[in-house]
This record gives sequence, structure tokens and C-alpha cells, in this order.
Amino acid sequence: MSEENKYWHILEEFEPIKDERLPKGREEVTSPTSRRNFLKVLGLGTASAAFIASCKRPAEKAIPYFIKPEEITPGKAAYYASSYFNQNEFCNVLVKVRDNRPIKLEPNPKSVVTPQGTSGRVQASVLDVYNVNRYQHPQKSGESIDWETADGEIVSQLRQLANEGQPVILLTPTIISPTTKKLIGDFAETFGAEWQQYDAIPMDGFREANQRTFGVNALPEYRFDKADCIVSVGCDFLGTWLSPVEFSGQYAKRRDLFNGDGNLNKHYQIEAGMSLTGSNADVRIRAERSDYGRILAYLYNQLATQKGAPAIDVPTPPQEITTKLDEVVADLAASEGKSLVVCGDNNPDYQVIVNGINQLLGNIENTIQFERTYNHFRGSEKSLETLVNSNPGAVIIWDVNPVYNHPKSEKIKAAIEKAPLSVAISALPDETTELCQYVLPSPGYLECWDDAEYKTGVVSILQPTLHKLFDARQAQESLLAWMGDESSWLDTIKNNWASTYFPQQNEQSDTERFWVETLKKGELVLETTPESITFNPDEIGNSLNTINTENQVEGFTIELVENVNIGTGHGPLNPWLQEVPDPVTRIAWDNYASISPAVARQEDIKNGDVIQLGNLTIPAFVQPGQADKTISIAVGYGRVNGIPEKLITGVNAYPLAKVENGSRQFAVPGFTITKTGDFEQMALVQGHQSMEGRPIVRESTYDKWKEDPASGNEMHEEIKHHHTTLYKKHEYKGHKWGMAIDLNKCTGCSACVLACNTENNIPVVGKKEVRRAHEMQWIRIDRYYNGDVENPEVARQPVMCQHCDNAPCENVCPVAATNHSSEGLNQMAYNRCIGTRYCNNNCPYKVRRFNWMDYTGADAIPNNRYDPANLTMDLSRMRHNPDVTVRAKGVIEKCSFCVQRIQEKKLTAKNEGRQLEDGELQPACQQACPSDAIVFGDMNDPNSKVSKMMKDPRNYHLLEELHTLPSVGYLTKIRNKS
Amino acid sequence: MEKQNIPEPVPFKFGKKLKTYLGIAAGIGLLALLIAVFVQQLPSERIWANLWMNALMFLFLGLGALFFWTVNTLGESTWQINFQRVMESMGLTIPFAAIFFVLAFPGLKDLFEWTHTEHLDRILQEKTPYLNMPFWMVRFAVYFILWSFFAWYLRKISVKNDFEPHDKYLGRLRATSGWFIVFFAISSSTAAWDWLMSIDAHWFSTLYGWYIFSGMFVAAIAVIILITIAFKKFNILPNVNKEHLHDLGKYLFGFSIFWAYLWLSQYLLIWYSNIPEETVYYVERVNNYKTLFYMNLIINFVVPFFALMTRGSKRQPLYLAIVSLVVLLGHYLDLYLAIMPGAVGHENASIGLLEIGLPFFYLAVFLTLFFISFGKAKPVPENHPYAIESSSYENI
Amino acid sequence: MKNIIYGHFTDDHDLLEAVKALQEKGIHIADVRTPFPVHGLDTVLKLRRSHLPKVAFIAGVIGAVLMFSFQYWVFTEGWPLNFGGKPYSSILSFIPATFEITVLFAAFAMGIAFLLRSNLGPGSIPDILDEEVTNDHFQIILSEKDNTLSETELAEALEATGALDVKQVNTKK
Amino acid sequence: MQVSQVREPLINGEKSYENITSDVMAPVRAKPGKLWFLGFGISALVMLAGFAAIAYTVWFGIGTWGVNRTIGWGWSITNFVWWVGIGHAGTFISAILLLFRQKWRTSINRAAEAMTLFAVMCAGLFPLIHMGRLPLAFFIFPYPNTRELWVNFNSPLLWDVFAITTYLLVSLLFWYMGLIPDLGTIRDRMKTLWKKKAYNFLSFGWKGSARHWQRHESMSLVLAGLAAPLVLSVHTIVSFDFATSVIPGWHTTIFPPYFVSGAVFSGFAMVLTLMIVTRRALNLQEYITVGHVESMNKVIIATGSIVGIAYITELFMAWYSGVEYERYAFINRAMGPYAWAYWIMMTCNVISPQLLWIKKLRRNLTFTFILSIFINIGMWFERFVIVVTSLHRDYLPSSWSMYKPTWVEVAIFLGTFGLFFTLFFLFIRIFPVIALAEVKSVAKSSARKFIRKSSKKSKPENE
Repeated sequence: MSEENKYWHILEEFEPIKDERLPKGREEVTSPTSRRNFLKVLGLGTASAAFIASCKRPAEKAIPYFIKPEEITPGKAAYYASSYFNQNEFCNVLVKVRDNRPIKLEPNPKSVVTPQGTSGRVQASVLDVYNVNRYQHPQKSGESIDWETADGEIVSQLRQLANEGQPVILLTPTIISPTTKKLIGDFAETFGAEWQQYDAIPMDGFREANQRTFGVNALPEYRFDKADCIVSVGCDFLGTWLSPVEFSGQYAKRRDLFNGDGNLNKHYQIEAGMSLTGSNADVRIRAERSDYGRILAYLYNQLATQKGAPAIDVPTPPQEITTKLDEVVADLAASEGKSLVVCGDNNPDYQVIVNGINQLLGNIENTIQFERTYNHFRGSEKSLETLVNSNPGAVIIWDVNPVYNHPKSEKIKAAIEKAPLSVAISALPDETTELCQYVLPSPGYLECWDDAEYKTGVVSILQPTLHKLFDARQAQESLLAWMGDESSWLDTIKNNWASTYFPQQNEQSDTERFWVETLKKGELVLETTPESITFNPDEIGNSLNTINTENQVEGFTIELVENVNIGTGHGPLNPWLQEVPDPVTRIAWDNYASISPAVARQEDIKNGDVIQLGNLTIPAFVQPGQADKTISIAVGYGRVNGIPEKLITGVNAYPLAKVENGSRQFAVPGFTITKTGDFEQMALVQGHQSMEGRPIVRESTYDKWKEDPASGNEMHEEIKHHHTTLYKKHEYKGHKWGMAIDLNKCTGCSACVLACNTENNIPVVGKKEVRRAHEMQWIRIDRYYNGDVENPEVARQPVMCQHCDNAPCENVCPVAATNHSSEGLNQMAYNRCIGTRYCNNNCPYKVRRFNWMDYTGADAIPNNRYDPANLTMDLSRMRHNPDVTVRAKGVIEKCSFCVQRIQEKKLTAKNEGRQLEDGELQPACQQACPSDAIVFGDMNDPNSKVSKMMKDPRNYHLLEELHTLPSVGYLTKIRNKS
Repeated sequence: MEKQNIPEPVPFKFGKKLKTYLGIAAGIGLLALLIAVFVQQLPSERIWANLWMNALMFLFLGLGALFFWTVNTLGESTWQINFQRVMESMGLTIPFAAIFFVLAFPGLKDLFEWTHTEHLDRILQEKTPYLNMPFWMVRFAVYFILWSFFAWYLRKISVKNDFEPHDKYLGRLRATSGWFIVFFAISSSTAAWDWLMSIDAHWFSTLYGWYIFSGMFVAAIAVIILITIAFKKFNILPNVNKEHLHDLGKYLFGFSIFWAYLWLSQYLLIWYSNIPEETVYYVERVNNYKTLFYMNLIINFVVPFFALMTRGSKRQPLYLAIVSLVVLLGHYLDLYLAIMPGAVGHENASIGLLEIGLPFFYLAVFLTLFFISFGKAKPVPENHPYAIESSSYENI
Repeated sequence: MKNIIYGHFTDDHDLLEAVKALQEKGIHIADVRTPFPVHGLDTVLKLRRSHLPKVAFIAGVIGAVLMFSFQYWVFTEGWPLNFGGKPYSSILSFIPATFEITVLFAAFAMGIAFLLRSNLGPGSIPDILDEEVTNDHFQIILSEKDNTLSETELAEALEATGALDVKQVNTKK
Repeated sequence: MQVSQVREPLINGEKSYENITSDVMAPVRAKPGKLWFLGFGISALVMLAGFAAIAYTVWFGIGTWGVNRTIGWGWSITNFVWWVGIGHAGTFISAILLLFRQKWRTSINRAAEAMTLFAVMCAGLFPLIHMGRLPLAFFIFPYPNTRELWVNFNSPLLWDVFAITTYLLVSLLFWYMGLIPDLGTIRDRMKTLWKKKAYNFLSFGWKGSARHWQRHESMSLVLAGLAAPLVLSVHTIVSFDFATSVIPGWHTTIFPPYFVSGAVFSGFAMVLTLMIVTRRALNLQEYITVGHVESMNKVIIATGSIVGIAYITELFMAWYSGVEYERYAFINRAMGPYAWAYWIMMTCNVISPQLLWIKKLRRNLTFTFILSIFINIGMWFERFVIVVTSLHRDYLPSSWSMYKPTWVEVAIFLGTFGLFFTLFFLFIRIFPVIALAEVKSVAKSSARKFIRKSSKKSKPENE
């Protein structure tokens, strides 16, 4: 229980420390850092602005504490509750801080919204703090100025403009912080400013549809865990749609055949491009993007006919789809009130029909609830129209980049340039900030105070875990300063909480106590009343009629999609995210145009052939399962401004989007393919897609599983039966660590890969090296296609070191650098490794990774560093987990089952004089997994979850016929199909 | 070189006394078989396995000798000329080995799991294109027809040169030897797979054929040594001197090491990788035949290695004969270990009256055939163009 | 001070005959030097068989025992490590290194023994009487010291066997 | 010992012992010619380029090579095995052929052994430079250290360390012991004092005493007895590098004898390549005769056929095993993306040597020379097929990958050729290319001159 206290360790309890070096007139921020240490951090940060190709070990730069600050125990991590929000993704987190540096983000298990796991982006966000490209001082036209001057000039101009009645536009992303919203309101009032919210990829169509059908402008809660039958039309809810971490958890609960009630959901995915969600579906129906409307209409009409509701004749989708859709309809009809139909298209008419279907099926108030609606995605197309059309006098652009991610980029650019005053508030340079006169650096979220109401009635606090690295200031502080408000931003938040939320609760009677307790927990859950909704059936008819008049345009339709890890491409270019291969295509560092195999054959296009689509030249990728007439391209690539040249990658696909009827469309018809004759080799990490009939991912169907839980895994018993050995097994007397992975729950989101990267200091090798199969990630998520090449089934398998008890790799190391621990770990002594790579050759799973070059700067030879992502600079090195060795050139590394965590927890338990509890010890991958697919524990403990899973009839070991005796077990994948 | 007075050769006669001895030996063998069948009523697979094992050993001696002769001929070596007829005559027993195999045919079902075509598992089903009765029989016939032909034809040329000397015969001998070796190189392996490896039908080892070959070769050399020493003692081959024995001893020594080398290669690699599909073979043997398993290695490697290491040991006829006899028994044991665990199983296999007695019968038949053949030609080839080299060389 | 008488032949067969002839006269032959090993010469000279093989055997046994026990010690006592589930005393794994060290010890012990026993080695200065011995001369060397016969008698006896260029030398050794 | 007169003489021309001495010594005595300097210069340059590439690798890391996460060993280990294989001919010739009393070995064993040493030196480089951390290469020796951590005696790579070291040292010993009498011969022919002194130093003061000869012969025989199993062990252990693994295409029990056979096969090919040129360049046609070439060709056809049978056995067993991974590995060899390498290997190693069944071709120097180069190439590809083709598609298709060498790897490989030829050029200037004493010892029974003489006398030489 003392552990818990450690978790909720907070900043507020400590005396603020005065720092004369901070700019005057500004409230000191209470900080966990001592002044001495702050100096050190600041010094390091500044020094690292330049490339320092130093061969010195980082240890030489460490300065020992002269007087140890009270709250810091060297070598011991502290955890602070906070939250991550980045435009379209939210996660309650615990920030792991070691020696004043946040080094890892972990899920907050007490969270209501995201108790299980995080996304990959959350994991990688810690790297953004230490980004060397951040603005370090306020700038005016590219010149550094100080805050006072900047504030003075901006305020005077704002007042003048306000007096002149010229419009002042404040362009922000969707703001979910209640205090900030109030603050902006005050600001707008003060300066007569117009506040516009902008989303790179909007969901205003959803809000509009809900307004039309239910009379509320809200994004409801979707309960995937309550749905027996999920039908998703082009909706990537496990990867990028609305709240993927939450949905992954809900979805996985219904894929769980080990803990759950054995009631598997059935997931239909109807889509054009192969999405992460589609690749997890039980039944994936390949359909053209341009047919989505008709498909929805068909589904509605069929259901309506069954339920006796009016149907409107709409051209039906092609025959081969309707036969499959009939099956979908039958399943939907059979699970009334327990089904869920979603569509990912922002077209309001489509959403209206989706609402109509869900209404018909009685899903409203069951699987779709309006109690705690989502507060993000408030942006609309109107915001930019205002900017472009209103000839603003002042533009304040806060952390959005429309110049990059809006198709009308040129007009926006013109509007900003024309405005007499343009101010950008941003941590990093981008396409938009470069156009603004003033650039005001803002800190990263790990350096900020903030609050957030992601879902109505669940309010979280963000607290800083690191003193601001640069001369940066939160946007809210700027607004306060401009308004002449002397109070600090923290006080503003506290005051707001005291006035707004304190009265709404009754647990705490003292406002200060209330604040501290909430801060410890990280969030406050309030009573809410559901939005009252009234269904308007007429809208369905209207929308059906609209769809009825849709023209079918000749040529290819391009759909712009988000990559699971890259998302909209907002924020700094994060090398960790870039290096994680897309879970579907397994390509890192690039975007590409996915075309179907049939088109590739017809047009004679091979992977990497550069094609021309409108104004876009982009390499093509042949994607099994892609609809023939649809080409999918991921947005979020092709950032140029403010990106170091060696990191520029991919092509910006946003300009292909179209603004139509006041909304942005990400599916645009009418393209033709032209081959340019160029070729670009992509960083494809998996060149072979088929399992070649090998029992690698074992699977079965739900029906067969119900009859025999070992179905699809019959060979496991047989192989076990045939196991013979010429020498006895070693005994493992104490712990024997093992891991079980439920293939039915893993969605492939890659959060584990990124968590592992962060935890284990895995270097980034860059596009060139990934192309050469030199990637370093310790976990990879293998993806195999099975069956019809036009619409294959997808099987996924996370593979890390299997920690074999009869490890072929250990036998062959000449210098004994890898051997087996007494707890069954396959361990590596990096210091001893001389890099023969023999172990890797002999590893049947090929999970060992070799430091081909000096990726980390840990090598003793000077001037040979290979650092494609500027991650060996002193600032970026602060991200390192000090418990894990940074490996030198020429050394083999691999998954260690997070041995540093094992040791730490063992020690804790020992100090507390107790046994380790099952589940107490989680490796980074398990911890980050939003779908709880990975379970780690002691196999010598018969009651541990992992040993129970190992005994499950579904359990098998990868390549078990080789008698390598892996410590990792996999539970078979069960598809709910006939 | 020691001066020796070479006595006059005594012409070989397959005398009555010898015949009586062989008859008694044959009788013992048959008696052992009859007791095993009717008195002890041993399980049928054990009977058949014994017949199979002895037929193989019978074949090995002839085939190994034929190989030894042909390989020396092809290598233009000449030291063997003085006892070449021993090898020739041993080779002539090959066709009779076929008869012994055929006698064991009724037991094939007991010996080979893959013959149970009604219930084969997946892996065995996949092997049927190779492991099926008709094809197996065809291979059997081809091996024996060709081996027998070569044994007969080579002998014919060799003898012909005695009477109408001509250099062309040597050329023909070499050419035929070449063809034989080519065929032997393939058939020795495939025959080992067919008749031995497929007893453990699931198991496989690429080295197996060569391993069996090396054992066969050592066994044949041991018998050549024994016969040559005996013939020397009775002055049938007076021209065989210590140099010949020395060299034969070296072969026995060297190829015992070679056998051990292959044994180790096969076992070490399988032990090291520890993949069940391969270890299954050795697990059975190491666990259930522990003593014999290690005895095999001691008799076939440790004994000849230390016993024949010194120069003098190889030049002492009696000593060399004893070592040869031990090694011959050792390879009988090796064959036992190759066959019994798979064909009989450790529950039923043991070394009893049958295993000890039956070989006498085969030995008697082998020697009878050998003596008959040997008596039909001159004991030493005459007019061999290189004959002089065989009588006048020395080991350092 | 001893006197040396030597002469040479140009054919190894003649040399063998000469040695036999000299020995029949009871003359002790100090040394015979030849450009290559002449077969039968050691028998005629009644040279003892060399002990070098025994040296090799003993050194080999020492090497084998040392290497094997070292490996065994390392894996069972020194620092027993679990490599791929193999037993600590994985004897089969010890065979290759043991074999190599056996051969190494045997070969080098024998090589060194050969050099020491023959007084050969870097820097050793030979007493060469006739440089053609390493070319095509087969040389017989007689020493007065070893024989009852006089220097001249020895020379005559040597010449009688057909030796060419019979010479007498007084060496200081 | 008597030799039948039907046998082909091993030394042609009317050679007396004196002739043998002067013929063989000629290159040592004479001043090197332009051609020698040219050859030596080029070799040395290529060697230096190779060393530069090695330095580059050590500096920037193995990432400068084309190897990757799937194919951990590329050209480096291919070259290693290839060079070690070539390094098997010399010791095979001097040890095993000595045991088998093959007299023809005497004309070629010296050069072949030298070649062995140089090839093993080239080979030995690769396991070192393929390490990610070459400066720490000393970790592979079991030396006492503060952590009391020894080495892993289970590792075939460690066995390699012992095997290659022992092999190099014992071969050197064997070679040098054989050289001692010949160095004495050179010493006595040298006119300048310093050369005399130098060669005396090198010859350890050899004087040709009967007792020394007796010991020398006895030692040679035991050394041969030791070296014979050593030769087998070296390539056996090299084969263990692969065969102990679990990788299909690597793990197969036939590897040890098949590797040995392949090694001798490639070694003889290299000896032929070199000797056919050397005998011309150094005027040694009468010592290294067509008969010698034919004998070597016979070894080639024997070992080549054994290798061929091993290939087919592997192929058959892969099918017979019923193990899908095994089967796939071999299908992939013959039909996958590296099939070209497989078929080069098959053509060069199995099919082309079969032409040597024809006596005329066996005795044709030009043909033999071309064929020997074919075999060198084929055997290199054999190792490439084993190393790369087996690795590039093993168990999990997700990790399958392709391999292509970079210029660094190519330069290192060429550099080892430079090293090899540099040493060889030095060797032919400093040491007698033919074992003088050994040739002389068989001259009487096998030289044309003596054969004729003895036949004239027709006097049986009873010993």
C-alpha cells in the first residue's frame, strides 16, 4: 500500500522555490525540481542545441547532488498523475519521473476513461519533451526577443485592432480544458476576439448528424463492450477513430475467451482500404469507398423493411456485396439492442443513416449512450472560412497547423500573411508558425498545468513533471498576461475548480484538500444527467434521398486515412512513431498509395513504383484487401518546415482533400493513375505475407471452439506427447517468469512496441536502415495474410524473445554473453558480447537485434555515430531509462522481459517482507497494451494468471515442435465466422 | 625390414575336418533358432529381427570386402595383391546374402512400421512414394543384382589374368571397379535407409548411410584380417608378411576412428539441437539400452584405438587377430542397436540364446561359401603387373 | 682432439654396401650424412627406434586430461551457467576442444623434443664437412676415437669401399 | 622398396640428385624478374585495400555490410569457410597421402602446405572481423579474468577458435619441420655470407645426419598421424558451426564428413590452379608432371562426387523427413530467389567434375586449369548457399529477408586474395617450392632416369 502513496506523490505539497532567473512579473511555478538541478537541466538543454558528436560517456557529465533535495531519491522513480491529450486522443497517465526527468508514461489504473493501457502515441510523447527543435525563446520575425517586449507589442496592437473594430481571430485546436475555455471566453471578451476551433481531421459531420437526428450536438459514448454484433463501415475505431484506446479495451473484453463469459462478439467490417480495425474483423467485406452511402442505405432499407419502417429506394451496391450484407442484416436483426453500427465517414448524411440504423436496432441508450459525451472534435470547417473570408486584423494561432493540413492551404497562408498581427503559440516550428510575425514558444504537456474534460463529467488535471526546459510559456499564461490578469495560471485553475467542481462533490470539505486529493487521483468524476434526445425520423428520408442523388464518378477514389501511430501528423515529427511499422502494411517512415493487387497487375505496378495521382507523386504499395477502385493514402506525412532535413519523409496528402458543402471530404473521386517510372524503396519490415501453411498463428472458429476449446491447436498436445529430450530440464526453484499472449485480444495497435522502445532505450535507426532490415525494436507484430489475395484474412502475432529454456541462441555464444538465469530468463550481458551474431542466426524466431552501427553514441570509437533522428544529443538523451544500459555498437540486444522491472519489484517486495503478488509486476508491453492481450507472471505459481493461461487448451508455443521450450505462450485466435 | 624365409605355399583344400567344424557351427545356430521358436516361443518380431540382423551382417562382410578390393584397385594401390583373393572370395558371398534376406521377408511386417499401410500417420503417409513395398522390392532386387554382378565379373577378370595375362585386364578391372564404386556410393546409403533407417520410420539422419557403411567396412576388414592371418599361419598365403598385417591393422585402426567420428558427428549434432523428431532415436537407446549403448562405443572405438595405437601391435598376428575379433563382435552389437530398439522394442529385446547362437549358423554358411570360392582359384593372383610391389614394401 | 676421417658416395645403394662392408670389418661408424633419408640405413646402422612417438603420446594424454578437466571444472565448479538448458557437465561439448589441445600438445611436444634431442634449433652451428651432403653426396664419417684402427687404416678401409675424396680432419671438438 | 615398371614415372627428364637441387633452387637463387615484382606489387596493393576496408568496418560497424537482422552472416563467413576449405589440401596431401604412401605427393606437398597456411591465415581473419566488437576479440580465449568468467565451451565458434589455432600451428610445425633439411640445402648453395647465415638460422643447423633423418622420419609419420584427424576435425568443427543449429539447411548430420570432403575438393582445385601456373613460371614441369595433375584430378573427382552425393542425400532427406521447414528450405534453395547460386554450385561442383572420368581431360592442363577455377567458384557458392540461402528464409516468414553485399565486403574478400598472393609470392622467392629431400628420396624408384637404369641392370634390389 505504500506503493500507492508513492504513485500519488504530488508537487503541491512542497514549498515553492524562488528562482530569480525567471522573468519578472510571472508567478513561479511550483516545481519538483531543485534550483540546482534546474540549472543543470537548463544548461544541458541549451548546450545540446548544437550537434555534439562527442564520444564521452553521458555519465561523465552527471553532476552529483551537493545537497540532495528531499523529494528525490536517486535511483528511485516517482509517479505523477497527469493526462495526455493531443487533438484527437486522450489518456489518463502516470508520469514516471527519475531524477527530475519524466522518462515514461504509464496508464493510470484508477482512470475511469482509460484504465487499461495507452496508445503508442502516448508512449512516444515523452520523447517530444526532449525535442531539440523546440523554440527556445519568443521570436519576432525570426529574431529572438524577450517576453516583456513581445507582450508589450502584442497587447498594444491587439488593443488598437480592437479599437479599430478589426476582427481578431484566435484559432485553436479543440479545447477540452474547462478552465481554458473560460479563460478564452474572457480573452475574447476583452479583445473582441473570435474564437475558432479547428481539427486537422474533423468530425463535424457526426455532430451535425446527431443534431439532425437526435437534436443534440454531441458525440455519444459508444459501448463496444456491450455489442454482440459490431458493424463498422469504414470506421477504424481500434486505431484512429474517436477514442481508440478506450474502444480497444472495450472491444478486447468481448474478444476474451479466457477471462470472459465466453460470449464472443461478431465484428463485421465493410471498408475499402485495409484498416487496423478491418484487419481484426471476423468478417471483412471489401467495398468501394464510393459505395459507403449505398451500403448504409441498403442496410437501413433491409432492416427497415424487416421492422416495418419506411424504406426509400436507393441504388443497391454491387451484387457480390449485397449477398454478404444480407448476412450482416440477419445478424444485426438477431441482436437488437446489443449491436452497434458505426461509420467512419464524416459525411453527415451517412451518419444520419447510421443513427437511423442504430435507432431501428434499439441501440440508442444501450450501446450508444448520451450520458458522458465526448468533448473533443469541436472544430468545424467554419473556423477556417472565417479566417480566410473575414480579413482579420490579428490572427493568434495556437498549436494548429492549417497551412499544412488544410486543402486550402494557399488561402490560409494569404490570410495570415495579410493580417497586420499574426501570433503563433507553439512548441515547435511548423508550416504555420513560420508565417507568423510573433512566435511564442509553449512548453510540452509534461511541463504544464492544465485540466481536461474529455468526457462530460470526468475532469482530469495535468501537472508538470519537469521544469520548463526552454524559455517557454503556456498559451494560457500568455492570455492571462495580455489581459493584464496578474494571477497565475495555476491559481486560475484552482479557483475555477474551487468554484465549479468543489460544490459538485461532497467527499472533501476543504477546497485545498479537494484540490490535492484530485491531483493525486488525476481525475474527478461528477454526476451527470444524460442529454435528452428525441429521434427525428424525417432526417433519414432526407439523407437517403441525398444518397440517392450521389453521382458515381469515373476513375479511382482516393481516401485519406490516418496511420495508427502517425495520426494527423500534428506535433513534432516523432522518430519513435515513425520507426514503428504500420501494423497493416508493415511499412515505417513513409506513406504510400495503397492499391489493390488487381489494379497492380493491370497497371503493372510493383511495390515502390512511384505513381502520379493528380498533383501528388507517391510510391505505390500493393495492399491485399484493398478495393479495386479506391486508393488509400495516409495523411500526416510530408511535413517540411521545422523538421530537420534528414527526418523529412513521405508526401503531404492533405491537399487532396476537398471542401464541399461546408465540410471537408477525405474521400475524393475521379483520379487516374500515371506511372512516373521512378522507384522508391520503402522501409518495409516484412517482405513475406504468407505463413506458408505453417502453424505459426493458430486459429479456429467460434463454433469449433465451443465444441472443443483446443480446436485449431490439436497439434499442441500431439507435439507435447512427442517431446523427447536427451537431457533433463533444469529446475527453476524460485520464480519462473512467463508470458502469455492472447492472440484473440491483440489488435496490433503497436503500443507495446513503443512502450518497449521507451522503457528499454531502443535506438532509432532511420528509414535507410529499416530498409536494410536493421530495425532494432524488441517486439515486432508479425502480420500474415491468409486466403483470398483480394480480401485476405489477417492474423497477427506479437513476437519478442521467447525466453526459451532450451534456447538455441545461448548454446552457441562463444563468450557466454547470453545464458539462462535461475528464473528462466534468457539474459544478455552486453558488456561481454563481442557481436558474432551467431545467436541471432541460430534463433528460430529471429528476435535478436544487433547494433549495426553506433546508433546510440555509446561506442568508444569517435566520429562514427549514426544518428538519423538526432536522438543522441544531450537533450534527447535525457529520455533514457537509467535502469537500462544503452548498448554500444556491435552488441546484440533483445527483449529482457523488462528485467529491470522484475528486479525492482522483487526488491520492493523483499524490503516489505512479502511475496510478490501476481500482476504486480508488469513489463512495459503488458502495461501499455490497451486490450490486455499480454499477461506476465510467475509460472511456478500455480495460481498466477499466466500459469492458468498456459494451461488453457488454447495455449501453444511458437515453433514448439523444435523443443525450444519457450516461456512465451500464445492463445489461439478464434474468429467468429462460420 | 626383417628377413624372413618364405616357406613354400600350401595349396588350399576345403578339408573334411573344416567341413565338420562348420557343420557343427551351423547346427548350433539352427538349434538356437529352433529352441527360440518352439521352446522359448519368443515373440515373432524378435525372431525376424534376428534373421534380419544376421542377413545384414552376412551381407556386410562380403560387400565390405568387395568395396575394399575395388577401392584399392581403383586407387592403383598394390600392397593388397598378396591377399586379394580373400577379398574376391568374400565378395562372392553377396548373392547368397539375398537368400537370407528373402528368408526373412515374411517378417517384414513385424520389422517395418511403414508396411502397415492401413494406419499410417501423416508423416509416414507422405513417405509412401519412397517407402512402399513394390518400390522397396525393386530396389532390393537392383542392389543385389548389380552387387552380385560386379562381384562375379571382377572376380572373373581377375582370375582370367592368371591364365592369359594381359595388361587390358588390369584396365578393365579398374574401370569396372570405378563403376562399382559409383553404384556402391549411392546404393550403400539407400540400402541402409531401406533396410535399417526405415525401421524407425519417422526418424531420419542424412549421415546414416555413411555411418552404416563405416561400420560395415570395419567389420569386413576385421574378417579379412582374421582370414588372412589364418591363411598365413597355414602357409596358404605365405607371401603375406607383417607389412600387410601392419597395413590391415592401420585400416582397422583408422576406420574404427572414422566410425567413431561419424558416430560422434551424428550423436553430437542430434544431442546438441535436441529436436524431438531426431532425438527420439537416441532417447530410446540411451534410456533403455544404456549399457549396450556405451559398450558399443567402447568396443568399437576405445578398444581398437588403444590396442592398435602402437606399431608393434599391428605386426603381432595373434594380437591383431584378437582385436579384430573383438571389433567384429562390436559391430555386431552396433547392428543390434540399430535394429532391435525399433523393430522389437526394449520390452522384448534381450541378448539370449538366439542372439548368441544364430550367428554361428550364418558364419558357418559364410565360411563354407568363402572356402568353396577360394578353392576355385589360385590363392594369389598370378601375372599381376604390380605383383612385385606387394611383396617388397615396408612401413616406416 | 680427435681425428675425423670421411669420404662420400654418389649413390645411396653404394653407401649402404659400404656401411655394411665397414661394419663387417668391425669399424665403428661415427656418422652417416645423406641428402635424404636412405631406406634401410637405420637398420644397417642399428639405430634404436626413436622415442619421439612416445613423447607425442604422453604429451597428448597430458593435453587431453588438462583440457578436459579444465572444461569440466569451468562448467561444474568454476561458474556453472545454464546454456540453452544443457547440463552443466555437457561432456559431448568438451570433445572438440579436448581433441584439438591433445593434437596441439602432442605435435609440439614432439617437435620440440626432436629439436632438443638432435641439437637443432635456431642458432645452432653445424659441423659441415662437405656442403654437397645436402645435395647429392652420401657421406660416411669415421672417428679415430671410436675405433682401434689408426687414422690411415680407417681411411684405407673407407677408400676400399669405393668412397670418393677420403679426407682426414682434426677438429677441436 | 620396389616399384613396378608399369608405373608412370613421377619425375620426367634425366634428373640426377644434383639436377633436382639446382632446378628447385633456381627461383631462390635468381634475382626476381619483372613479372614477379608486378605480381607482388598488385597483390600487396589489393591486400592494403582490403585492410583499409577492414579498418572501415571496425570503425563504422558491421552496418557497413549488407548483413541484416535475418542474415547475420553473409560474405564474411562464406569466405571464412571457403578459405578454410582451401586450407585443407596441403595438410591432406602431406599427411593423409603420406599415410597412404602416395609418392606423387612429394612434388606438390611443400607448395600445397604453404598455400594451406596462407589460406588458413586468410580464413582466420574473417571470424575476427565479422565480430561487432573486434577490439574485444580476446574475450574468446579462456583467460583468467577478474570476473572469473571463462568461455562457453558449448559454442561451435569457440571450438573453431581451438580448431583453427591448432590447425594453423600444427600445419606450420609440420611444414617447417619438412622445410628444415631443404633450408640446409639452400644454405649450402648460398654464396653470400649473410644469406648463408640466415638460411642456417632458418634450417636450425641441419646437417643431414642419419640419426637426425631417422628421427625426422619418425616424427613426420607421427605428425602425419596427428594431422590426418586434425584435418578432418577442422572442417568438421567448421561444419558444426552450422550443423549444431536448428536452422533448416544448417542442421543436418551429414555436414561433418561432407564439409571435409568439400574442403579437400576445393583445396585440390586451388592447388591445381596455383600449381599449373607455378610449374610453368618456375620451370618445374618435369617435377610436377601431367601424371601429378591426373592424380590430383582423381582426388577431385572422388571428393567432388562425395559432395554431390551429399547434396542429393540432403535433398532427399529433406523430403523424406516430412518436416515442412526442412522441405521448404530445400525447395527454396533450388527454386527461391537465390536459386541461381544453387545452380551455379550444382553445375560447378557436381556436374563439371564428372568430365574428369575421361582420361584425356584428366590429363589436359588447360582443361584442368579452367575446371579448377570452376570448382573454386562452385565451392564458394556452396558456402554462400549454405550461409545465406538457409538463413534468408527460415522458420517465421515474417522475418524473411534478402542479402546483398556492399563494397566493403567485396573489398575485404579481395583483400584476402591480396594477402594470400603476397605471401605466396614471398614464399616462392624464399623457400624451395618442392620438397627437395622428399623428391630425392623417391627419385630412385620414380624418376625416369633411375627407372631406366635399374631396368638395365635388372638386378633385384633386395633389402
